[in-house]
Amino acid sequence: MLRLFGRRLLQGLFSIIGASIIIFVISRLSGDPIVMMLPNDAPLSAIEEMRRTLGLDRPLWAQYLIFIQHALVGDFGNSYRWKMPALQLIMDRLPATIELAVCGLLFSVAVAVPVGVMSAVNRGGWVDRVGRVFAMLGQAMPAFWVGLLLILLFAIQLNWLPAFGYGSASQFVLPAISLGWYPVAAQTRIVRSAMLDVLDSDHIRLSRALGTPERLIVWKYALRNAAIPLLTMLGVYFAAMLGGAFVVETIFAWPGVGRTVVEAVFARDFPVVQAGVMFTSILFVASNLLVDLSYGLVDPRIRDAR
Amino acid sequence: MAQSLQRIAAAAVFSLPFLAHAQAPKPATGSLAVAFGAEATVLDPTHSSAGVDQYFFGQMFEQLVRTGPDLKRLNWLAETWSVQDAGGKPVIDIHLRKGVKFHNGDPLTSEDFEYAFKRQSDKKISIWTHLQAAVERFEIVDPLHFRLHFKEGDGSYVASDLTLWAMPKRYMEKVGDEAFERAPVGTGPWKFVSRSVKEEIRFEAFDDYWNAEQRPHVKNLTIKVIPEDLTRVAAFKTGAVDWIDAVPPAMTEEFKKLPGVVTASYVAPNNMYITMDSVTPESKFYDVRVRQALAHAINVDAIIKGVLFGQGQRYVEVGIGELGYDPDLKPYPYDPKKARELLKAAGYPNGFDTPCYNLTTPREPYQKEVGEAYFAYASAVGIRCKVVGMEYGTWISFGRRERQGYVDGLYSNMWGHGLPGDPGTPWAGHLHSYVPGKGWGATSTYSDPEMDALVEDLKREMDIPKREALIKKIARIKHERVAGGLTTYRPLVTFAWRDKVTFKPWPMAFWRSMQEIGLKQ
Amino acid sequence: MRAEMFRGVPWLALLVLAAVGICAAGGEALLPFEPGELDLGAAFKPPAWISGDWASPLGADNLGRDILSRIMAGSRVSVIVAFYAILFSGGIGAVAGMVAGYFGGWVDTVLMRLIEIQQSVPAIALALILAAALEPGLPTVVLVIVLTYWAWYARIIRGEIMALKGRDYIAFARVAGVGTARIFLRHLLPNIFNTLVVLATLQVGQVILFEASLSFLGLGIQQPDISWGLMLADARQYITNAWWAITMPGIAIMLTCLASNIFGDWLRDRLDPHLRQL
Amino acid sequence: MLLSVRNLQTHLHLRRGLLRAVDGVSLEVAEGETLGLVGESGSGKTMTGLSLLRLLPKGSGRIAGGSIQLDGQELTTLSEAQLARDIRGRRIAMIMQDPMTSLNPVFSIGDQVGSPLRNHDIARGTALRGAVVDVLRRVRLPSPGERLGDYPHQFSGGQRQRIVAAMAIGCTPRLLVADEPTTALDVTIQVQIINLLRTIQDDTGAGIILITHDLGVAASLCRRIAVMYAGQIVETGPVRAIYRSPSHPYTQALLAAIPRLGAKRGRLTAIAGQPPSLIDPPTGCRFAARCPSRMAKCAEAPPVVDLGDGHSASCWKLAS
Repeated sequence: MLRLFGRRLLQGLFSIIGASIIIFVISRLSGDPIVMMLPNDAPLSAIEEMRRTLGLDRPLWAQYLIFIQHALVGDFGNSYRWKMPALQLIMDRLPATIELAVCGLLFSVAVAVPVGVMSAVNRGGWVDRVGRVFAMLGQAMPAFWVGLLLILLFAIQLNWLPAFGYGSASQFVLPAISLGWYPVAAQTRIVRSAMLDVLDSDHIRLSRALGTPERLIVWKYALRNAAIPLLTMLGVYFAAMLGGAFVVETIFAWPGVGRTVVEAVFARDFPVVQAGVMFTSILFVASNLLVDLSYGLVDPRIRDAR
Repeated sequence: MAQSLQRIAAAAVFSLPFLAHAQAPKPATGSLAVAFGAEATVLDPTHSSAGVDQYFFGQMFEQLVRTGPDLKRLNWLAETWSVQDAGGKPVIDIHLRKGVKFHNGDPLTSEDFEYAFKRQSDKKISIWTHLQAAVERFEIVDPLHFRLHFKEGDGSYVASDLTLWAMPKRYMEKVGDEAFERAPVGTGPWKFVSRSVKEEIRFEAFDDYWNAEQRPHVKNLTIKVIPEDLTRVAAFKTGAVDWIDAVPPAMTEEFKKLPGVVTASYVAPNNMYITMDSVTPESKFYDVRVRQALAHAINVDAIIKGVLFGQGQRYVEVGIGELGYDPDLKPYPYDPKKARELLKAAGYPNGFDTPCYNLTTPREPYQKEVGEAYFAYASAVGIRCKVVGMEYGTWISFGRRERQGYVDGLYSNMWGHGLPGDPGTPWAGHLHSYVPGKGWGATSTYSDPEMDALVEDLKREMDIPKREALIKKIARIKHERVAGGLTTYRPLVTFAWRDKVTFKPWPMAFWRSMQEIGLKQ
Repeated sequence: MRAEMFRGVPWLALLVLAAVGICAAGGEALLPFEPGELDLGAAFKPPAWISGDWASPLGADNLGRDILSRIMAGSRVSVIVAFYAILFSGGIGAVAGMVAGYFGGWVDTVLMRLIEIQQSVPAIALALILAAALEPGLPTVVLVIVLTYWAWYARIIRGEIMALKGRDYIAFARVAGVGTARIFLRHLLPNIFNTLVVLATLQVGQVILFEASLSFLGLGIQQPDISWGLMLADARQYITNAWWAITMPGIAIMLTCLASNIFGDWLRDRLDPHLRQL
Repeated sequence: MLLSVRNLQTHLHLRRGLLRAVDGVSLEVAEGETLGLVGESGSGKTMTGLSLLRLLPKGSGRIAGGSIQLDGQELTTLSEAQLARDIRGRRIAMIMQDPMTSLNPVFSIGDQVGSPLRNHDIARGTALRGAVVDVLRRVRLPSPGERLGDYPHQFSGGQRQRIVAAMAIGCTPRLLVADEPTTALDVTIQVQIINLLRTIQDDTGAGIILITHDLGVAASLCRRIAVMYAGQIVETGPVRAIYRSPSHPYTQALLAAIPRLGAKRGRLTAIAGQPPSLIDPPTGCRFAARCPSRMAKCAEAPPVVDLGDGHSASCWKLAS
């Protein structure tokens, strides 16, 4: 387990370094990075200073080393617009984004697991049918559109739920649905097919033969097995949630990284864009690592592997 | 509405000097939440890089003079001020108001303004140092009296409310710039409490505020930041906030009908115009007749009504209320026939194709759609537009001469300013010829020595009535030659609040100043 | 046999996809109105069944432009984006996956690392940074999707190839001295073709949604190009005035995505059942 | 009689048609007795075992006729809930073929062995642990107390089959249905498991139905054997009788296929031909197509011929 963890950690580090190269290369794509990194009305002094700190007179690999050297100590430069370190700006906003992504993921899992299980147990039943339509719709609608329609219905028309804000539980509802609806279909499919496999397995047949109540068979003995394939994909879905958060945050006035970075793109506030993208990548890698580790919780075979 | 505002403002002008300590104001109570569609980035006015920054710092910081709700200039932190002549060079002589305190209790003195002046002249701190370039020397006469010595005349200094912000020197030197950004201290009616970027800023009414008459009547104010229109509207309708800015134009009619809701619309000081290259001889728009044809081709009134839901105000060169506004200057009438004739006279009987660049990032409501409408009208008379969309980042480079040469075709543009406004500075940027490195014509598409001379005169002129006359003169010539672009409209911004709220819009922060807001008793 | 092959074909889904295809291919000729044509007098004309007329069955937007015409014109952008994005991401992914799976060793290691790196940069973040570096627009949208999805293809194709490689006839072909190129073209490609078709079909919906998201953020398709995502993004300003302006393109997106997903699911069950976890 | 099955009919409703998996099976098991149910795969022996507990494929499987009586109680008319509560795991328990897949990989063996005890209210709460340890001790699992928290993958194949056995005997069932309990195991382990089943029977006095394709295994454990072919029992009788004088041609063929000591193990498919489809079975003797001593009469259903001493077979050859 420890060795596995070590290997994964190393792989993760490797990925992050790779990501930093991608980010760096793209940021140099358009020729003079100064044009891109500073707003048009930037004072001359700022341009000169940036030229110096970026080492633009040196070869590309040396520039990358400078970039990574700064990045390692958390120095992505100061946000031109916000007059504060880009890193701080991003870190302050990271928790809100993570919370939103987690809530979105929770919503999707909370829908996908029961629907997947029920549709595997009673194929063609009403839960199966309604659940599948619900899941397919989520996969066919842009998250921001869903968000707007939800606000129109639940905030403006019915006044049941708040349309914006960050803090109380009710404020999470609409953003979490907008964000978490999309992966429901895929997750349902995973749970459903895993459940079908498991329900057809010898140990479930044995459980049944020994008189275990159906309720326990489905929701305890089968589900824990069927959860493993879903769990292995959660890292990917969490990443998708982070991506989706960039869009949903704008709609719901969510104080997260996504909105900050999107606005920074338009304002050509490149330190913020770099730091934001870098941290999303790190978060992504970290979440995958966490998921890898969590298999062990559900699957004892992994716990003892190697 | 306008009448009542005027009356109140007039009263304020006369009564202010006596009111400062006349009576102890009742401490405000209660809480109020409002929502803005856009967010300021920095809280220190010296760091400001965009007008939107005023939304927050404009509630906490104050200037020497200020524009009142009726768009008349009021002496604010300056009890009196005057432009004097000292051996051929102008001097602005300022007496500070007595008894003004910063939020931390420090009294306001001349040193604070000297400190502000130094920071506003420091290239490392401010991007607006050119505004101080004409000031030669800051002279402190006594703690409440100082003088600004100018190298040469600088009309924009006067036009932009004497530019200086009252900054607490002692406090700032103690805590440093970074800490100040996180806990700013000014003289304004609102005291900073806390801020969460992309979420909200919290203020508390400043009990020791010097102006007992015009001040908030609620203790706590929270400004939420909700950029998405529908979400902001939902926040208001669900009662999460009691005041919102920028009601979407498409919803203003609906809002006016809502029971228990008050709305008010004001001109946003952003002047929309269409630019075209009139410098390069090869440009189709080098010929004044083609520019006039364009002016006749576009039905701005129909666009305001149809696209903007009436939430726009047509203007010709100088907007209503702005210095030098000339009611006699009329826009080119919508006349497609005349437009075609002018094109024919210019040698384009069959019209011509041209690229037309449209800003797709909505800096103002429905700007993209307005652009599409402009270009559709132009195409109809023969100025056949091949529309190219541009997001903000591309667009802003587009207008900068030092980054990009003259661009063929049409593109939509705008200039913003404080209220009531003075066209001197914008004209120096887009009407005067481009002079590399001198600051003239940074976004210019026009070149004319006669116009250059007039704009330079205006730049130096500090006497208000003389400025006004000069502006009117330039505006007429500019209009006739369709020089420096075709002016079209200024957007209206609509505010809505529940009738339990009392709110009088002050033009600071583009009418979002919370100078006089409160809850009905 | 024929009947067996077509059993359970989701005809409705195919019909929707065909309609989208025809709108995209038919171009200007099919459009009732010129999609950019302004008619301020007809602004917010409601759909025919409410109080509009059958000239503009789905109503008009804020500038009086016919929504049906714009949806039809927008289908072209959706199809073009989907076509190029799928062509390149599928092509690159398939080649990379085949090469890695077939040769194994360091080639495979390098590719797997590349895939991991690729997948550690979320698509939207990549889009943001590319939009900051390049100009947003159709080519950038395609580029972002290709950069994001090639790894998806590569990973799956690689697995398929590794399984295939163990089969006798491939091993035999190698021993018999059949050239590598020939093995790729004659033996490997036909075997992964089904998988490629399934992946490509399932990608259509994702591409359309991604384009919509980018356009919403202002980083996607730029005016005067018309895309469904852009229509949604624009129409949200009038959501309370003219619900149809935002609903109609949304429904177009929804139907197309549903159709391609349903069709993709069907294809998968038919052609490549072991891909069901996708 | 502990178990008495009369004319059992089990049908599977498949898309291709109605499959008569068990077609008129009758058998009896006495207390403490072991019955071997022998046949090749597809003969319906496993389906017979599953029919006893009505564990038929959901939706398609159905008991269409006959009766199953346990201690005189009719099982075919019981509700699903009654079956689960009183019969499955309580009075009839099952041991499945593959110990590697019969245990749930993600639950500890303590949980799994305890599950039938909990569900049938044999032991709960704090007593449960003691009961589980006790059962595991009875199946001779080494140091059971320390291994309750371990997971199936931490045990060897033989140990897992012991654990499966422990799950089955926890509630001291009256009847054990052991479906190929040794097939997946090594020879030495097979012997251990066979010995274990014997011990269990001695301890509890339970009846056992041993389902196997391996006549050798059946011979070593059973007193009586029933041979199944194509959904029907073709011959039944005491082990000795069947081995000494197999009467049905199919049984004879089976015995001929048993490998001699030292020879390579062969499967029962050594008999030429395929068993008939059970969707549309032949009307007469079902073995006829493959039978070396086929005659014209075989086109009609053969009679059950009593050969004395509880030995009987269905074959026209014997009737004449």
